[in-house]
Amino acid sequence: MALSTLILLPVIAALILGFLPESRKELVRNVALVFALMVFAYSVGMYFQFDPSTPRLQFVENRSWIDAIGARYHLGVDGVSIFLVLLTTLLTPIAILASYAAIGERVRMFNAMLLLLEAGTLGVFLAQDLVLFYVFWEVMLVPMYFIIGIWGNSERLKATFVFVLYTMAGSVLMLVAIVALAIVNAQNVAAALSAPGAYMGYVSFDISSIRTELLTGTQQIWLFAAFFLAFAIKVPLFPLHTWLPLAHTEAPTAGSVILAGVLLKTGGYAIIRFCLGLFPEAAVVYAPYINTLAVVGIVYGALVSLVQEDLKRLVAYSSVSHMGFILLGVFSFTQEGMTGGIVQMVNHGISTGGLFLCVGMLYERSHTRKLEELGGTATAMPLFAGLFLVITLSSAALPGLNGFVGEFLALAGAFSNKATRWFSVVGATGMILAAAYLLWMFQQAMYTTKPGVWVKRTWGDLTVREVLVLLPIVLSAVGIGVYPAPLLKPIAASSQLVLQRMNLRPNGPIHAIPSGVDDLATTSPDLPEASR
Amino acid sequence: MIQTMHVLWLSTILFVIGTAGVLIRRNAIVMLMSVELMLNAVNLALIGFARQFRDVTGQVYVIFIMTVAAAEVAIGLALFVAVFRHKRTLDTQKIDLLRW
Amino acid sequence: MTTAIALIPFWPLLGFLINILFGKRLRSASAYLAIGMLALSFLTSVAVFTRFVGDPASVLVPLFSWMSVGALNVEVNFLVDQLTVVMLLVVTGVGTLIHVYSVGYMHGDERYSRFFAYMNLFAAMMLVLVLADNYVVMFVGWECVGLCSYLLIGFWFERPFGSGTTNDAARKAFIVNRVGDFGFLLGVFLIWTAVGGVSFQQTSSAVESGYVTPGVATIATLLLFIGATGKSAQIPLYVWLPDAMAGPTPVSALIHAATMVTAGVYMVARSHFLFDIAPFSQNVVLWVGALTALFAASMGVQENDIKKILAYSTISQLGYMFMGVGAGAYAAGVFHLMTHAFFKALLFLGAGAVIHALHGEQDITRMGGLRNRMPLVHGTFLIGALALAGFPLTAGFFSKDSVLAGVYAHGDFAVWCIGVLTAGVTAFYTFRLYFLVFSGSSRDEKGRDLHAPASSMTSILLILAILSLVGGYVELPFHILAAFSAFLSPVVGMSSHEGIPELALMTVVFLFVLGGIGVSWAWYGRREQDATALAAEPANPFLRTLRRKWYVDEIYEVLLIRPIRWTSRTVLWRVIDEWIIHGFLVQFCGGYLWKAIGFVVSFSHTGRVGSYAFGIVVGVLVIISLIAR
Amino acid sequence: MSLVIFVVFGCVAVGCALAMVFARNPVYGAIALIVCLAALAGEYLLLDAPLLAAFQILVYAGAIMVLYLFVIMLLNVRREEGCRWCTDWRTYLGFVLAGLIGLSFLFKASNVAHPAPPVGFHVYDVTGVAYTMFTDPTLLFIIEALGVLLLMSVVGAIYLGRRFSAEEELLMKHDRPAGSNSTGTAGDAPCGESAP
Repeated sequence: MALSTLILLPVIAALILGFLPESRKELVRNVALVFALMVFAYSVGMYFQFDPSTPRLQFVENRSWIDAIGARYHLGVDGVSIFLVLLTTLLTPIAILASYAAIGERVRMFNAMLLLLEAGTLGVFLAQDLVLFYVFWEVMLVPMYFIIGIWGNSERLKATFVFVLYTMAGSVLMLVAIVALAIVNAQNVAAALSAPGAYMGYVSFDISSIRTELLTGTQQIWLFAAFFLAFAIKVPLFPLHTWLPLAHTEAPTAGSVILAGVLLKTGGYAIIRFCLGLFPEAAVVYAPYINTLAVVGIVYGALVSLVQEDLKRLVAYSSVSHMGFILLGVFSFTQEGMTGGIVQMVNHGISTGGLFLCVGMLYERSHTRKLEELGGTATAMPLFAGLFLVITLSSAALPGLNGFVGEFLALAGAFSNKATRWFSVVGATGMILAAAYLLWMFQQAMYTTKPGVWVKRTWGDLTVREVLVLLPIVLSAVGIGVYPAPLLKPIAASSQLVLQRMNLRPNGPIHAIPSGVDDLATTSPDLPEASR
Repeated sequence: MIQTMHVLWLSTILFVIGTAGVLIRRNAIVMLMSVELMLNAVNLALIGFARQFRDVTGQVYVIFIMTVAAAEVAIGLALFVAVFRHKRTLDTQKIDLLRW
Repeated sequence: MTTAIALIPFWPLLGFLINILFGKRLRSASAYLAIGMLALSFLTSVAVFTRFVGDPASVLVPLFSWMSVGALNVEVNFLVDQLTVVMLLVVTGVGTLIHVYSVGYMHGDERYSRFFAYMNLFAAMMLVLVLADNYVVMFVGWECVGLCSYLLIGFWFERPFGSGTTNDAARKAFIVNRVGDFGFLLGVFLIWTAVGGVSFQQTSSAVESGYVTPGVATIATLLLFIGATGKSAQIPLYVWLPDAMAGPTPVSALIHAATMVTAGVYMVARSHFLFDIAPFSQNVVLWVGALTALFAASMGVQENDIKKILAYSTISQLGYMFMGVGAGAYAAGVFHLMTHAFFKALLFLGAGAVIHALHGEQDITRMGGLRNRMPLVHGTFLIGALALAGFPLTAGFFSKDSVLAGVYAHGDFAVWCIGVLTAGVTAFYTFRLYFLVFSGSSRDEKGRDLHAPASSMTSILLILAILSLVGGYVELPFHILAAFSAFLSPVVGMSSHEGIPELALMTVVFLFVLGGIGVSWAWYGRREQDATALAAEPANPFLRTLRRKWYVDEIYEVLLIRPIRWTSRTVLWRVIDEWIIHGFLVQFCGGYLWKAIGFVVSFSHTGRVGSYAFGIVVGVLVIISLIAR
Repeated sequence: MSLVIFVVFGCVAVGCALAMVFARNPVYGAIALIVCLAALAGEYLLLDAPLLAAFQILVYAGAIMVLYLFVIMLLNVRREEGCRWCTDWRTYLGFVLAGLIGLSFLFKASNVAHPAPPVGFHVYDVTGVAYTMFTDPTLLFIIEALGVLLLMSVVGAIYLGRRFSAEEELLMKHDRPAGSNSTGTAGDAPCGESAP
């Protein structure tokens, strides 16, 4: 029940917000914040119950849901997802707190949307059933659509249009693939049980009931492609990224924070969970191409960031660059690389979320995001400058801050695999460019506008609320950077399991043949040695 | 002795005439009447099969079809009246309110 | 002992935290806090040193496991051996002195406590760098000192510098360093994949057991050396160091002369086991060091900014150090590192006193005649200049001689010749600087009203002057004394100088140094100079090229920066991103094309019942034809 | 004997159907359809469905066709297209398509062997039909659904037939394409295009 509670709590909070009077904005904000903090506290409590030594799913809830099509209500959390869950629950109260001043209209709906978004994202990270996953995947889209579409900037309609179009294009393909996978799997299982005709009884969407080893190479290739496209759009991988700058520039601060911090991670997470977990052979086939695109994305995103004039757009393109490290690490198929990729997901959420928060705070004072119009802020806002610098450096992967841990592990993993060594070399140039564009951004935003001309601003430094917004980000950046062991241990264990399963390809017939769908579903994939 | 095939021949001829009426006539009311003719052709076939199989269900379905036809006529004619009221025509080539 | 070692970098880190959080309230106490913290580290280092006098065994201080994933296990451990101790003493000792000097120099600055916080952070990170027992933790210090360098170069971020602000210089420093770090990082990866670990001990034992092939070692060392060229300002990545002079002078003295820039030399000496089996890399180090030494010295000849001259001399002297370590004379390289820390810190701080006295004037064409008006600064600066020029019996003489002897013993006569030539050029430009600043009479109004240096500043100059004089007497030629190399021998081994004509070599070097000083005196010291003539662009094309620093910055700008920016902006962003991907693929193919298709197809949607009826009938026919087989 | 009657009634039905399709005046068309439906009622009698024959006369020929005539006269629709035999391509295409449909039906029907119907009349009276209708649960459900359908059609017809408010009229005028406005203003316009 723990995971259901985690997902339901924000939904209940959103419902409660609906009953509050719209006129009492402070009350609405506070209630939303309190609930978001409750969710965070709950997830932290869950983390302390979490056993980091086992790579298996924990807090599993597995009950029947739509029996007619074999979809189950199956939730669970493991090392891959636990920190993404924590990241989500951490960033949501921060986003709510950050929009206290920025959002003045339809406060109730805005906060409700953020909470629903949290619920959807948590569902994506926890779902262990394809249909359930798809439902949450789409649920996630709707609040984001409204957040950009209602509270966004001037070109918000175009941004929402492009955002929804991109995402839907991928997810529709994924839906087809989900159905195809379930049926193909059922046919395979039925054939393995020498009952090829009556396969409909074996249709199941539960991930654990997908017999990966029975899928043929061609099936894997096609299904992988369909799944991967949906996730690559979300990540976003290089040629599919153009929705991101648009959505980020138009979204309100809180929207950008959640979008960059959490929503992009769903793509990376799903690639690990589904593309690698279900289609390992296809993943190996596709890996060179994906790595190429990832590396191109790293360099390309960095180079394009280098010349951006819009602060938010710059950070958005930097996301393209940073997310490339994730895919590079994951598709290096080494434990270090995959762990690095997952850690990088968490780190990117923290650092880029923090960058967007800083940009938002700057925007609230300056009402511009143009770098050439900014500057001269550091003397007026020394505290802000300091925190902003830490977050910037964390994004630039300075050792001792969180960004380094992820990028180092991802690159090291990619380097240690001979097949991806050169990708790692090229990808490492992204770290040079990251320093270039991030420091340029920081200088333009915080120091001086034009060479030799010193503009003194009179903006007030951070308020207590804003400090409270940034402090968790900065503290976690330093904390993860200095002592990442608590993260690394469960993540490393789970990524090892992912890789083990990828290599585990028995060629013989299925041994303990289950007698039906339910038996298949309860055959835990967490016990590959026992069940296969 | 009337064979089922005879009934089907007649039914088909009537159906063809009805279809042709729907396709070639431009007057909406005549088109609707052609549809009635097609329905009747189907009714005829149903009755023929009911007779062949000694199953009264076919006849029951004919009653249903008649009911549907009555409802269809009521709505269809009301629509024509409404359309005529502000288009002053029932020429289907002239009425393109459905376009875009 | 282990706790004390673990606390060495902790004290300045604590000082940083207190100063950055509560600096505004501490006011002037922040400086004393910072000094106290670093002094504590210095005293600890001295204690560690005394332990090593008797017991040569190295000490490993395990702290905690940092990153442990699969085959990669990065422990944060501190390794203290003789090499570390030397670096510890240099960093904390010179660092403390410069901290004390800064009290007077930075007095009254708007961000006084911030300065000391950054300085302390730098010291902490430099200590992490030298204490690290593996390449990854070393990389942490390596990058973080770069960060501190960035922060301190751009400390007066509102001040203009060159064609931009100090912040441009700071950014340049960080990015150029990052280019080097790129190589360092890849080198670490390669070592990890080859060795299976990243610690120095694992690597050296892997090398000893023949587990690392020379080919891998060559590539790894070359990659590491790319990092060293960035951090230690060697060709081709030296360009940031002259610009780094935008920072406050104590920063230049501490970071850009005495400690941080020598990290590359330290790293090469630390990785000597890898370089030893990669002769090609050693030659690369040797030649890059030699060429950098000469090249940078040549640029110092026509420079007019007092700090930039010293910056070029730093690059040049770093080149000497790399010559030493490249020739396998690690002890000589580190020896030069140490003496250089003394005399270059002295020169920078002396220059700082001059700049301070002249209200921020840095152009030597507008100085002059300070000999009598600032006698103490003049005296100490002269000692520093002599040491830099390698005048006999100063610290610089012994160490430079030791390096050149090592190079000669290694058999690289050409490199030795470059080194000797560079010694002459060094003597020339050092004394050009000296004569223009101190001899003659003042060439500018500002010189009339001097701002006397605080006694804290002058006392530091005195201490450093003494160190520059006596610091070299730990290692004397002709096998008289080899205390320094003997001390380091457990780490880097001994290099023998047997069978080389030491006296003859020394004499040649001395003649070149004397020649350099003499030419300098003939051109600049003998008679009164004209400020405008000095500042004017030289007519001689060679000298003009030197004045323009061989146009290297311009070449980098044209060949690298502009193409990258142009490609990024025009090709990648505008064309590929906005036109091709977003414009063509998304908006055209995804949007307009489908809209157009929809528009065309919508004409079948006539809105007339008749055409729909046709459609229905055709559809029925199709269905029937499918069913009715 | 019954076959002869069947053919006679069939000829009447087909003839009237053709007359309905080709009549220029919708009133004549409607009357032809009434006769056609009545002939079909006769066929139903021959095919053991007297109840349906009665319904055919009562509901179709009686109620529905009266409704048609009523509307035709209400709208004063007299004639439509200018040509009797339009040499329009869509006319020919309509015939071709309709013929194809018929052919495909016959093709399908003749492919199946139809067993001979049982000899002699087996008249299903009201009881027989009603028994089946009200005992089979599926059919019962359909009856319920049809009840709702009829109700909805009544509501719809009333709604469509009511007098529009001024605002709605304005709205409709606004929506109306400019072209049809000029041609459709004549008070006593015939249905369809006026004769050339």
